Amino acid sequence: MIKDTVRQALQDLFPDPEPVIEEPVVEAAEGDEADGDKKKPAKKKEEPRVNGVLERDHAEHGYDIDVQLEPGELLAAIMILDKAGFFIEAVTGVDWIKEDQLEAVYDFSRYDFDVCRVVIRTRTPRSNPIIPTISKIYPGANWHERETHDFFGIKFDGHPHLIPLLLPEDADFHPLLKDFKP
Amino acid sequence: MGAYFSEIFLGLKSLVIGLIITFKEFFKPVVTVPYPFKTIKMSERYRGHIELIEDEEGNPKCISCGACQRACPSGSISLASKSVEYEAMVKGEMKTKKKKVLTKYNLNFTTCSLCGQCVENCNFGAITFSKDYNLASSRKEDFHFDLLKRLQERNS
Amino acid sequence: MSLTILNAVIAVVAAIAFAAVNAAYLVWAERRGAGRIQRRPGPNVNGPLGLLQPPCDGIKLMAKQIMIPGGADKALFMVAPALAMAPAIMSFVTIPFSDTIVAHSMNVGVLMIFAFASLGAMSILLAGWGSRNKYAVMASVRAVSQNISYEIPMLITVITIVMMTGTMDLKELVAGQAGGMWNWNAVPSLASPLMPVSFLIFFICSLAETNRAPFDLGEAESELVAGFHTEYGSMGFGLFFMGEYANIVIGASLITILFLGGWGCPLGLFPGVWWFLLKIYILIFSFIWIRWTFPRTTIYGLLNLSWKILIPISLFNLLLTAGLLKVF
Amino acid sequence: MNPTDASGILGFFTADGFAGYADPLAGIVFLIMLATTIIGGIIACNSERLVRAVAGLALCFIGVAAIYYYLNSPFVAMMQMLIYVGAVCITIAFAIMLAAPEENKKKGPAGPLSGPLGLITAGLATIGMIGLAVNTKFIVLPKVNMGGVKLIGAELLTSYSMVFELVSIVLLIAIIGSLIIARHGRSK
Amino acid sequence: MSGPIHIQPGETFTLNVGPQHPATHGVLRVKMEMDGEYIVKAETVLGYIHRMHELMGENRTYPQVLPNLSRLDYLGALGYTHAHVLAVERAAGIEVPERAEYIRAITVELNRIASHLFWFGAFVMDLGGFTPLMYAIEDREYILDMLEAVTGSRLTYCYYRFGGLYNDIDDDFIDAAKAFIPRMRRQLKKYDALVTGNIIFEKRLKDIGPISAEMCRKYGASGPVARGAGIDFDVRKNEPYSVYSEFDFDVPVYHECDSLARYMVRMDEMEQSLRIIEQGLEKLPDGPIMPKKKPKLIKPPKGDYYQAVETARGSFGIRIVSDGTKNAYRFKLRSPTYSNMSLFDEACEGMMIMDALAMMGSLDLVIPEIDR
Amino acid sequence: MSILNLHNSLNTYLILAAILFGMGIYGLVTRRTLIGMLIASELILVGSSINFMAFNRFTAPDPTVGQIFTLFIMAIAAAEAAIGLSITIAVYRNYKSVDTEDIVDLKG
Repeated sequence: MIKDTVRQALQDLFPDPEPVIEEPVVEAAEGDEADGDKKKPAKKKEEPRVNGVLERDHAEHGYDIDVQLEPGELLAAIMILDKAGFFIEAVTGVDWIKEDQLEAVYDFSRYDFDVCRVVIRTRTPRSNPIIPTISKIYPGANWHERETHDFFGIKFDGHPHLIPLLLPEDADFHPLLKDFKP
Repeated sequence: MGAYFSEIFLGLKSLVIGLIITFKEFFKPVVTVPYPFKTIKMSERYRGHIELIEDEEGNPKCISCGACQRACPSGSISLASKSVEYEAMVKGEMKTKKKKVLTKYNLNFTTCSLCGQCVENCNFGAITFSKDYNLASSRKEDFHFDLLKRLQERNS
Repeated sequence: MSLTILNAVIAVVAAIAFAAVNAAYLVWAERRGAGRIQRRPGPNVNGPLGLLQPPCDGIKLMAKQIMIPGGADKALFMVAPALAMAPAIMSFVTIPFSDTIVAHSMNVGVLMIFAFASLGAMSILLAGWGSRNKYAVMASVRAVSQNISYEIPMLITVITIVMMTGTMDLKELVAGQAGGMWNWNAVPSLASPLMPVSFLIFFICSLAETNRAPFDLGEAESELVAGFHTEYGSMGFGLFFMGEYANIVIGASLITILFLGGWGCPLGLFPGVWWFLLKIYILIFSFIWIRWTFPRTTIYGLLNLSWKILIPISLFNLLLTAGLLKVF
Repeated sequence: MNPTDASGILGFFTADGFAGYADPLAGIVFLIMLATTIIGGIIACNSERLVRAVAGLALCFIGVAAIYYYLNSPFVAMMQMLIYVGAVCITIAFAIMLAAPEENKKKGPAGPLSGPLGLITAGLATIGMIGLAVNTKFIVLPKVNMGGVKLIGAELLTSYSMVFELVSIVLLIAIIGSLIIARHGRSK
Repeated sequence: MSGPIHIQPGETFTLNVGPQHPATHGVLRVKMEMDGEYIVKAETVLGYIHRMHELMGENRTYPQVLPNLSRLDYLGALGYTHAHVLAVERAAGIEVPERAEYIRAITVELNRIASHLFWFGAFVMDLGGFTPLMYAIEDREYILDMLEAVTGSRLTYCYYRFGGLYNDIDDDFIDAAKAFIPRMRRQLKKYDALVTGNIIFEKRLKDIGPISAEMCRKYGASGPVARGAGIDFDVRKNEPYSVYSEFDFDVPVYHECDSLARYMVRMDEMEQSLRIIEQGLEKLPDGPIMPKKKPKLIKPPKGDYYQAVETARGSFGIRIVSDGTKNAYRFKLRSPTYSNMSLFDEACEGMMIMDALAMMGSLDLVIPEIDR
Repeated sequence: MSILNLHNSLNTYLILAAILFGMGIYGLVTRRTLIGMLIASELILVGSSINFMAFNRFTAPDPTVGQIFTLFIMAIAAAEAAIGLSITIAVYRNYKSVDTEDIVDLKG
């Protein structure tokens, strides 16, 4: 199974050999509904996820392997996926404003019948978001990174042509940031 | 050399086949409908812009709960109401009750995306789709429909 | 003396009128024909069967403002449409519609038509260059290289015919084919068994020379917007348009004269101008039919067709005919 | 022109037009064509923009073709149109498009003979030749060109067959040579 | 006819194909550095109809986003709304009745045929043949009429709901669909004779616009573009969703990597879609079209959900990052044409402009979907 | 002689030929680009052709020799134009200019 080999290879990137246990999603969905907008002070403060490899249930989440790593390790992880014959689905970002972090999310999949969707996340501080570009390995990431730069302002270090793609040429705003005011 | 001539021959043949097909089509009847002169019947479920439904007395069924307004993705619906007091028989005695009466129901059709969420979210069956598709104007204001007025016009 | 002037005026006016009416109503016919092929009615609102559509279009074109793009070469921009229309009308002067209906018959009539056709290439080039538009320049270069490379097989085919009949006079060419369709040049004879192929080559070449689909690279609308007349509006465009349709009529007339016996009846009875008109309109219909059936060729596909297929075959036909003429 | 050629009910260039007496229409058209030729020539050698010069050249050639027609040589006239307008002018226009994008890059005299000096030189040459032409007595012979094409063909393939072949070879070499020169540098 | 050409500096010029150009199907702009008819370098400029659907997805509740998805791709709208409902159903854990799934599959496949038909016509029109477009539109009208009778709109459908459908199909629809299948097969034969067999058409596409499998992988191309490059990849088969595992259909794969291969893939796909519709109509179970128990407010639990579907243009994915509220925290749309188009810049280098535009047509672009 | 009868006089043609020839000379010395010179030389050729044709019409003992010579001139002119075009392009390739002043070094 490609899933296991890729997981193992990605696991090797982390010095800590023991796998991160998937933290169960806080079962607050039903409870919340009853209480409406009332805040629950009892809920423990959410910690950002620890870097590491997670195996996810495909039926529940739609992907199989979920990796979070430091921006510095990104290229190594992408190289592993490139060697394993993955194709790039998309690159996008998520603005975690509460944690003051921007997350870049890379989706990879395979043309094979051996389904394995890999999600790679990397986080960078909101004040100075810099992530190395992967467009040297996957030229298709060129547009995706430009789009992410448009929407989130994440700077992709080494990108050959980081100018607005979908937004106007002179756009200096990043609409998908949570503190964006049109 | 053989390939050269066979390519010419096969190419010509394929062209002739194409010509025969279009020639046959030449004598088939026209399938288009000359629109302004002839129109086709819209299907049963065609979703035009929304219309208010009236009750037996000719008043709008709408109780102005605002569910449609909240459900609308584009904020196209705006409604207003005033509460009136009326007397009704409840458990054998007359009581004054309050009820909301619709005073304004505007649809901004320029932003409406005809998704049907309003009709679906209406718990009282007070709005429906019209079969009106003949909408064209060069002015924006023509698409700010006052549905209450339309209802009254329909009734009169 | 004044009669000659009158005659000349009549001839020129008749040629212009014939060209203009044909151009206008061929547009209508093309749109109707395309409509039928595509299962739609085509223009049918103005007048019965939409017959008033061409005058309406003409009035609209004339009423429009003449726009000259900035940076364009004004003189060339204005001259080019006239240069496209004028030779087309001039060519009508020498075409014999019947034994007697001909403005000016001359002994090198075939050559004259080709000479004026070569002016058309010049007008396309000037229009493209004059309008200072990259699409127009590219299209004009394409159209001209196409015109030049299709003139060669066309002229070789004409030489074959001239060799067989021994004249370049259009009237004598027709007279040589009198007496029924078995005498036509398109029908293979002992001296020239490949004549149907020649006919096909000439037909293809006249499609290409008139810039008609599938050879309409000069105005390839999906690549070069509108080709060499991208920047033209109003009557400038109208003249190009009319020139194109006038060229179609000339091409059809030339095919009729060279291959289909001109004004002769297929059975050799009652020759007359009606046969000539019938033949050219059938040919024009096939032009329209072909246009609305096929996709466009590429520029290299087009040049390959000319240089690798049409020219060798027409040259072979020329040599074969020359040899067989010597034998028989 | 051969009188038998000029039939047809609308024939306006009657054979009389070339027979010697003044047909006003022929005269008027001749003057127009003369003007066309000269105006075309002036545009061709004076225009700043080379494309206009080529357009002027084409105009000039059309006029010259008409003049050949007046000289009872319709065949040569048509060849003039076909070759000069249809081929030479278009070739030159292509050369402009391919090689001279900046037309008005530099201004000023091109050489020692440019400007008024060039005008004087050319004017002197012209005046000299005109003088020569006007002052010479030419013996007009009765055997004149009647515009037949067959005669030209026969002569070309008999008396001048050697020249004909040589011209063919020159053309062939020109085509091959120009292909080689122009193709150099592009591998497609 | 593409190949290496030697360009001398200063001999190129810039050609602006678009934003208003007949071949760009809407509002796309390609800045081309040209050497005569050859393209030296191309740069695609996007965003002329960018509408920020992702931000709208964050600001609206899940049901309110429903109409947005059909605006992404006006030709194959149902496939996109299908992706959205599947994603939200996966996130919120909503069960879908089987009948609804079957109807979804049937309507999506009908919509796929409609989309391919329109592409077929527009593609041939890109190549200069106008008539096939009219024939294709005529056939497409049948599909649109059928879908209009069911969904209420002709182009931008808003038909699927979380957990089911807006309307049930009726017997008229089933009859019309059953009558449509043999008719469409006849028409496909006609198209083959009129267009596919045509020598001009073949010459224009054969060996034009090569896109190799490796290039597809590097750019993330999917759908017919990838299948034309010999990649056997179809989300319906590789990662079956909905009820596609119940159907017996083939994935057409061509190994020529050229524009003709991509054309053939789409033409064969129409045939396969007809097969799916046929089977779907046969197997169509009775039952409700909406689940009995459906949450009033859709609030998926916190987490990250991804759903990919095979639309007419390729693999379309939706990522929903939920924070447990009724709005999505992040709503990412992975559009297939965006990836397919991104390889155009590299692929068209050294091609002639007419070949490049033919190749652009073979990518099946729908610009609103690229710009989102 | 009437102005309308000019076309029957030999001198008209000779003067026209001289004018065209003079224009050609003028163009040749004033033009600074290769293409301009090519155009001017075509004018010179045409001027001489007119002379041949005029003499052929009015004075030649053989009614075809002038026409045939003109035809040869046309053929040569076509060849010249083709060669001129290719040389111009070759020069432009190497010098990025067709200005005669820029083309001064011998090595191509």
